[in-house]
Amino acid sequence: MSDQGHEHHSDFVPRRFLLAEFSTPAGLLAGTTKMREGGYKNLDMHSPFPIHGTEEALGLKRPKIPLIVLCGAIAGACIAYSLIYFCNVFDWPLNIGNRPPHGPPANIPITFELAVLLGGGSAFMGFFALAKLPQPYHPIFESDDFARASVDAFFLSVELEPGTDIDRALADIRAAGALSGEIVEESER
Amino acid sequence: MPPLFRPRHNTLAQISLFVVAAGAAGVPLGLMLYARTPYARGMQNPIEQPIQFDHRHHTRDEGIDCRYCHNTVDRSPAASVPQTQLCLNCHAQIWDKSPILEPVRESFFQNKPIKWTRVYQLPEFVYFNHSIHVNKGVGCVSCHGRVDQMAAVEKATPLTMSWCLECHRRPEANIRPVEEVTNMEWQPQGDPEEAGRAQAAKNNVATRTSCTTCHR
Amino acid sequence: MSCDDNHEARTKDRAKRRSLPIAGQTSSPKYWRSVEERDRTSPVPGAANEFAGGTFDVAQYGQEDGNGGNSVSRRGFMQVASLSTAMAAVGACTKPAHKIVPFVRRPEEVTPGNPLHFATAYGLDGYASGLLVESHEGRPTKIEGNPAHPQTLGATTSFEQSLTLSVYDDDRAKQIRSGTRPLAWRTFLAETAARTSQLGQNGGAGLRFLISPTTSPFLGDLRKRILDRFPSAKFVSYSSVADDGATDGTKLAFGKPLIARHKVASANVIVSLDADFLGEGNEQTRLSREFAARREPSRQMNRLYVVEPAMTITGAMADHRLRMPGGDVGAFLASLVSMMASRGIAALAPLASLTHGQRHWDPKWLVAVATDLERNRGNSLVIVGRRQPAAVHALAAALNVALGNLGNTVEYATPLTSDPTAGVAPLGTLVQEIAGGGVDTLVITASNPVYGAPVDFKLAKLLERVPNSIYFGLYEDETAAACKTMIPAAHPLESWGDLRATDGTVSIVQPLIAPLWGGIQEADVLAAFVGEGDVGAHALLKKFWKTQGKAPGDFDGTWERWLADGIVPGTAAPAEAGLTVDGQALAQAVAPALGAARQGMEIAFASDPKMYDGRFANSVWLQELPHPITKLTWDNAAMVSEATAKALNLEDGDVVEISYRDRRIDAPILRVPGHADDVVTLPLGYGRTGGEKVAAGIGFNAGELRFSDAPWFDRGVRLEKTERQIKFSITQDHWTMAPDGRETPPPVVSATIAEVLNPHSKFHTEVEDRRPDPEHPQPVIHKPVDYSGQPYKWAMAVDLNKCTGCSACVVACQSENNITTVGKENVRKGREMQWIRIDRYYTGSFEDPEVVTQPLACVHCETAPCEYVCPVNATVHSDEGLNEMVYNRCIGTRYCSNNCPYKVRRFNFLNYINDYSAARELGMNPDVTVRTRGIMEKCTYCVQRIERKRISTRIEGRMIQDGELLTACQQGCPTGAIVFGSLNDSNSKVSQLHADPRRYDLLYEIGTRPRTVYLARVRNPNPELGQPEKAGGHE
Amino acid sequence: MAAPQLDVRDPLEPVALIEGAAGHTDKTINDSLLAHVWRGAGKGWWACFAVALSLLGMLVISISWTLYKGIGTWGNNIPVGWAFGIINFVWWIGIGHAGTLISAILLLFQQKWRTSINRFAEAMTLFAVICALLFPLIHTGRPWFAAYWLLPYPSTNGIWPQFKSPLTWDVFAVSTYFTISLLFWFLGLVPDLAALRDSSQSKMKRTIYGMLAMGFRGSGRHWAEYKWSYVLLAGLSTPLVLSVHTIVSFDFATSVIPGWHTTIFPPYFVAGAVFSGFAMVMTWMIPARRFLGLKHVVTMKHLENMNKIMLVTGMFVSYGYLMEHFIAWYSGDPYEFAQFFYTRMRGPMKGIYWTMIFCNVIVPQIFWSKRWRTSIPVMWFASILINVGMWCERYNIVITSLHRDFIPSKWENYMPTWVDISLFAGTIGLFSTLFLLFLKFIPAVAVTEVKELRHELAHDPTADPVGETH
Repeated sequence: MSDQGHEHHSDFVPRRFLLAEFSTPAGLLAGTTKMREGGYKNLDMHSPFPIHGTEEALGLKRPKIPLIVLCGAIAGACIAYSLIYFCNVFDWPLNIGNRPPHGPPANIPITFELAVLLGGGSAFMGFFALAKLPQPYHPIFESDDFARASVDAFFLSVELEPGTDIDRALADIRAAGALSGEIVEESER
Repeated sequence: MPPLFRPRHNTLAQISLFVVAAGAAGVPLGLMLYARTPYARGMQNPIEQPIQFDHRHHTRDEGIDCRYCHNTVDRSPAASVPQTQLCLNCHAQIWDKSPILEPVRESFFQNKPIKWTRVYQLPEFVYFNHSIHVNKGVGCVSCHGRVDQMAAVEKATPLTMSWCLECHRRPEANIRPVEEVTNMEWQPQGDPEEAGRAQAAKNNVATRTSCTTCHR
Repeated sequence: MSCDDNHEARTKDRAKRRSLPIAGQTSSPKYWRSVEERDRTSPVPGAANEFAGGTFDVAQYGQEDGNGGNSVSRRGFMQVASLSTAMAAVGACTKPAHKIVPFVRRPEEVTPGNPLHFATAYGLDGYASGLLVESHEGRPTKIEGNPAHPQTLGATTSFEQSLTLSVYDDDRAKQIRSGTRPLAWRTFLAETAARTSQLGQNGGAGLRFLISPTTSPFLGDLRKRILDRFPSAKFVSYSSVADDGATDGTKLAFGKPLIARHKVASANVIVSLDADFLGEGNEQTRLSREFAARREPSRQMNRLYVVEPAMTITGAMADHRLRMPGGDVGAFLASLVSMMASRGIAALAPLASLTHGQRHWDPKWLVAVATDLERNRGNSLVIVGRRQPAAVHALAAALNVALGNLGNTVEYATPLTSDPTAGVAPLGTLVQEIAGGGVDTLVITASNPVYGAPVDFKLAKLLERVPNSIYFGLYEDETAAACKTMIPAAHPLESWGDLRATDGTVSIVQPLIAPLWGGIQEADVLAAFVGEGDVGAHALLKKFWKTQGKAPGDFDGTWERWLADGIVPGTAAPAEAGLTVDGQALAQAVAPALGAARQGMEIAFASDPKMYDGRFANSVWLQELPHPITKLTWDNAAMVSEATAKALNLEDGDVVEISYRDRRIDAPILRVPGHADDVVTLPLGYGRTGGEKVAAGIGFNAGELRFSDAPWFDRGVRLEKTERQIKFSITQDHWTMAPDGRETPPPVVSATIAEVLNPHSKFHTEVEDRRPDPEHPQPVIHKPVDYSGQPYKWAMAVDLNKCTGCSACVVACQSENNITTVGKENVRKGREMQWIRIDRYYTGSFEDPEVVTQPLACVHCETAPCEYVCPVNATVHSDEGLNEMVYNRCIGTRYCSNNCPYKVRRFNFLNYINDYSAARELGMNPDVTVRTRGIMEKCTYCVQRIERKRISTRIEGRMIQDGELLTACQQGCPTGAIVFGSLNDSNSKVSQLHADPRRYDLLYEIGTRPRTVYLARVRNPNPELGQPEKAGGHE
Repeated sequence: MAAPQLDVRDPLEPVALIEGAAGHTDKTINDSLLAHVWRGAGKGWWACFAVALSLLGMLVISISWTLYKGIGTWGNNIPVGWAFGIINFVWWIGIGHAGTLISAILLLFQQKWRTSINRFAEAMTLFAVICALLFPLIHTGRPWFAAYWLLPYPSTNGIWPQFKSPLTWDVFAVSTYFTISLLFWFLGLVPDLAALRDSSQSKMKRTIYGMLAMGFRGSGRHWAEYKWSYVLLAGLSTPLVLSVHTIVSFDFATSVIPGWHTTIFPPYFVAGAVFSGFAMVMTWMIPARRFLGLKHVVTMKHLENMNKIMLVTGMFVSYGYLMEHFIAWYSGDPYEFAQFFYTRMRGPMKGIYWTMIFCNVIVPQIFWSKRWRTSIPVMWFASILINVGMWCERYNIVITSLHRDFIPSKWENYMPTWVDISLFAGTIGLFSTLFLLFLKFIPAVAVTEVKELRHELAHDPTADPVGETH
């Protein structure tokens, strides 16, 4: 993916992005696919809402979130049950109104709750971790138009490897159906 | 129009996230650790008394048994600080002019008790009973430390409930022959585990962890 | 003003005191557990008193006598001495200047942390109750009965239990004063000396003493010496609830004033005529024990008939109860007597004609009683209450004699009080003397006569005519206000003296603590008049007994044994022998007294089971104690029957104007089941206007309507409904076991003796369904924990057949366990704190109900519902099956209480102990944590006693024997209805009771497996009278 | 469970979930839905806010007084150990449930009509749970300990919480519920915060919203993970919401008290919760859509659907009542029988009982009629009545059951004090305050989701509804 933004090398080489607006989600999808087939790497789409077919257009792998959540939930359940067991059975079993120290039915609620808590927590954390957010600064914010990306505009961004032919890239993106195209450059600080 | 945030803000954001997370985890942890420090438990802190009474001198040098002064320790919940008269049993003859002992004489003749400072303070809802412990062979040293080496007595043990429970769950470690309870140097013969268990059986030790054993 | 307000008042003037800490969150104890701690806590006035007290007084009185304070006044000495006394108890060091001798049968060294027990005695109306007082480091903390004492037999009344509260009462009078001028004791002595020498010139003609009736030989001797010095001086005894009727009655019957000594133990049939012999009087504790002993369900079970106007404790125990106005009781007895006469009892023949006109009671009843008495000649007993006039007592005496009960169930003996009578008559003469201006110096040691005396005596006004009126009392009460000079009395637990039990046995009264507020002892006051005021009661007392020849040889040794035992052997007084009744004379004497009663509604006065005659009015324990019958707290009420209330269209709490003769007072109405119609009963002892902060403004003063010619009852009272309404603080709003008509199992099982003795009766199936059955155990999910491996398996059994509901256990528990009081408002809200709740249920008709009382505290369920709902393990089970409540762990969710089917848990909704005076804290039991706000509490089976005993026995290397460990309620109970012990000991009393055929478990059906079980109530009705009909309950 | 029933019809029906969709563009939707955030607070808002704040003041005062004096300042006693505190707790938690139900369960069932109300409902959940959370703590006798003794931390006294107690379960359930709802809500909010950031005018607003938006840039790679984590959170919230009120109901169901000790509580509590929750949404939504100009996205269709849900859940609740009474009779347990047929129906608190029956059993029946189901005033008053009824239900369960249980000698009546009442009023104040702030600073409707919905609704996905903007 496309951001080492916060790594500062002594000799700073700004990252450059090709940013192009498309008129419709459909157009954006088509354009993206075209560019990707045209051999461009590090593409990304920007839209005010999720668009069907994004994954295919960008050629993404299966999302990792579900697995993370599963692990979180299982961890939660295990922690809860073993905690209860440790406290009321192992460390200090007490005679609570003639009930046995280890009463599985009584442990269900908390086990379940903690599974949900850690599962949900990891779903949330997981997303921000994978998206590397919070990231208040990103080079494409340098573009003034980009503000509309969260309102009603559909952008395609391509991180250009050093030494890419800018004009050709611009030409390609117009060919891919973009309304406009511009180059944005990362600033040092 | 330049973007709202600059690259440095990314670092800032991440650092602040880390700080919050660390704080959330660290503060409770820190408190739990603090609660277990000798400082929080008021240990290792010699207490100054109205009279410079030196346990080293009386017990080690003179070899006076603890129970000569703390004479109710084996028949009452309270070990009891000796009454002034007891001091004068000896100090009517020895050091009877010593200025250090002036407060003792004053206390005796004016019938005013000497106000000693507490060293071992249990909360009022804890009902510790010296007599049963002494009679079952728990040595003074087990809770009070080497008083015979303290110029001014200090708290030697944390007195937390979990500390009490340790012994109430595994008493063998602290059981000795009843006649040795006041002996500061006593060590079990042979394997302490074995010896302890045997001794506990011999003293008919039956520790309890029911709440009302201590809380009423 | 409710007691809450008082509390505020009190907290204000104690602003400087540190506010009490949250239990468990402080390192500063509110009580001493040892000398060290005590030293740390003394800025506490009590402690200060004991330490600084002496020297302080020396200084003060030094000024007084101008000797610059180097001369130690007697009082100063007293307190210096008391200091060393306290030190003695504390440090086990110096010999106490005043000897305090440990009880012989409790050989315990004087040891800090270990309580001591001292024998002493207390006399409510002059006759001794032998007590054992538990003392922690010199502070009396708990009252028990002295088992060796013939009157208490080890039990107590709620009055006696409350002594450990009153001794620390901050409201007590603290300063000798003449008008507003503070006096030093020796100044008072000087002035008295001067005055007495004047008085001496005319033989003390103007010198009068108004004292409480007392049996004290020592005070009697002082009195003699005073009279020797002042031949024309006079002593008058007065008590507003005196037994004059009885003594006058015996005078009528036998020609000389005598007192009856009852022995219900040997009575098969008891006819109680307006006599609450289980609830009041000098014999109540012993009679309760004897009576209960005969309630064991067997053919020997006794039968109790009660005839009374208002429901009393005794009435509640009755097998048959007949309600009638107090004024008609005499007529009833007369009819009974004549019926007996008609059945050929020769001795009664002369009285046959007495039979009385009106007969509004069921004739069957009379016949039944007569037959029963006849059947049980020699083993029957007729008891008449103190409220009845002489004539009735005389007839009863005649009847007892005629039935041959004399010597078996009752005997008569010379009164032991220095004056045979202490009622209206003697006071009347004194009043006339005062009115005549003949009294110069009046010394009042009687308890608050200005409040208690009949209104027509106008005592308060009269006292203005006495140039030198001296009141000796515990409080700045009504009488103190009316007298010139006030001398703060030392509390019974602060005094030396002696008293005699009803059988004459002498007990030495010894102080448990030096007077906290510098009170003076009665002996010292009297001694002042023979110029020995500064000798000291202790010295005088010993001197007196030295001369009594009871201790040949080593007097000091014997003296100490007396103190230790609590009784002086060989002092019992024999009963009168060969008593006969002259029927003719008697008939003439009593006939007029039994003349037709006047018409109109009856006004009746009754001594209160909580306030007595008002002298306990400042005890928060007793104020908040639910009335044994009405369950009313913090109030008294004009009690009427349902019918009467209906007729006057009155509801509970309606304030009525009661007008009688020329006087009227306002009082709230309370309907009481079983109350006689056309009678309004007014309990005495309330509406106090003295300086006592707690008592102030509680209830109304019935004494306002009490005239010298009708001290107990009279006809012709009128009730006018007013607009006002008051809300009572009643702890039990409902009367029956199914107030709304639901069909749930009754909490109390009761049956007749016939049903119990018949193994096939439905009674047996009923109780069997309500207790574990080894053959068919209750279905359980979890295997019951096995406690048989434990050294003990604590359990309790309560015999409902013995419980009279007297409530001594409630106060005993309160005293033992530092249970707080909450005040009127909070009781009304339902937040009372007493761990023991004595549930009172009525069955049968409202007019003639049967009453059952059921003491209910935590029953220590084995499958305790309270435990599994506590989120923090604050209430759990002990290894021996106690349901433990860990105060310091409790966060106060109150879930445990919600889930307690018995509702026996109590919660500190507010920080009630904030309001404690510093002194009251001295009376706390140091073995029990003082609970602060937000903590749940409940009966612990007196676990502090269990653990003490366990430790001492384990040190001795033995097991706790059955019966050597008593819970506070068990020890206080006069009837022995409560039994506690270990079920692992199959021979223990409690094990046997758990196996008793009458045993049943409360709420057995919900499977809580309680450790406290109940034994069904049994009645012994007369078959000839049949069963009172079981009508539906009343709400 | 409620959702499946309503799943049956709606998708088949032509739905006007956005009125005049054709006339709208992403831009207009964006602006119209954010408008109320930019618009300065009007008089109406300030008026409401003032009222809310004063109620909040009462809350602060009564809580301080309670902490200073103790629980004795409440009307509680023995036997009524729990009263207003727990009633309010259960009531608020119940109200919270509608939010989760709408946002999570309807999402899983692909109920498109949810989009316009879910943000609103989720906010309500959060604030309701905050109000609820107050009570378990302050109703304890010693809150300063309750605050941490309930947690399993290694203390120096070596003692742990008691995990068999439903109260301990509550601690975990309610805190989990709050946390998850908060995360779920915030996650849904992030794209809108980005939109706010990008359409705000002042630097300060941009900075604040920018920080909250965390630099979200609508990246396709992000959306890919985002959708999953959002759906999974929804998937977890669904059983969570059911479990929470189940566990709350265990506080009563696991006890021995007649009227508490019953197995029907979990389902009937959950149904009741949704019932009251939707009523509360309704009570707030009706004025909100009017005064915030949301009528075009919160249409009659939405309101009608919610009324249907109230009808269904109302029937659930009524069934619950029916079963309670039937079992009380059928089980032959005399205490149970007495509880329902004497104490509740005829006891001193029968007024509350019959109010409950009226509001919860009779009132919802009006929604059988299409006319009333679609009449704004009718449904608004009905929703308020239902809120009242559900509060009365909890009064019946908590207080009426306690005040007369097994042994008649310790029956007591209950009388609330001013503290009790101002605590309840105060939480309403707290709720309103938070809600008004929410309406002021955060889009009341999930803008992003509405935009997405608009595109999905466009019949031909290839067509270009916004073409003419260029």
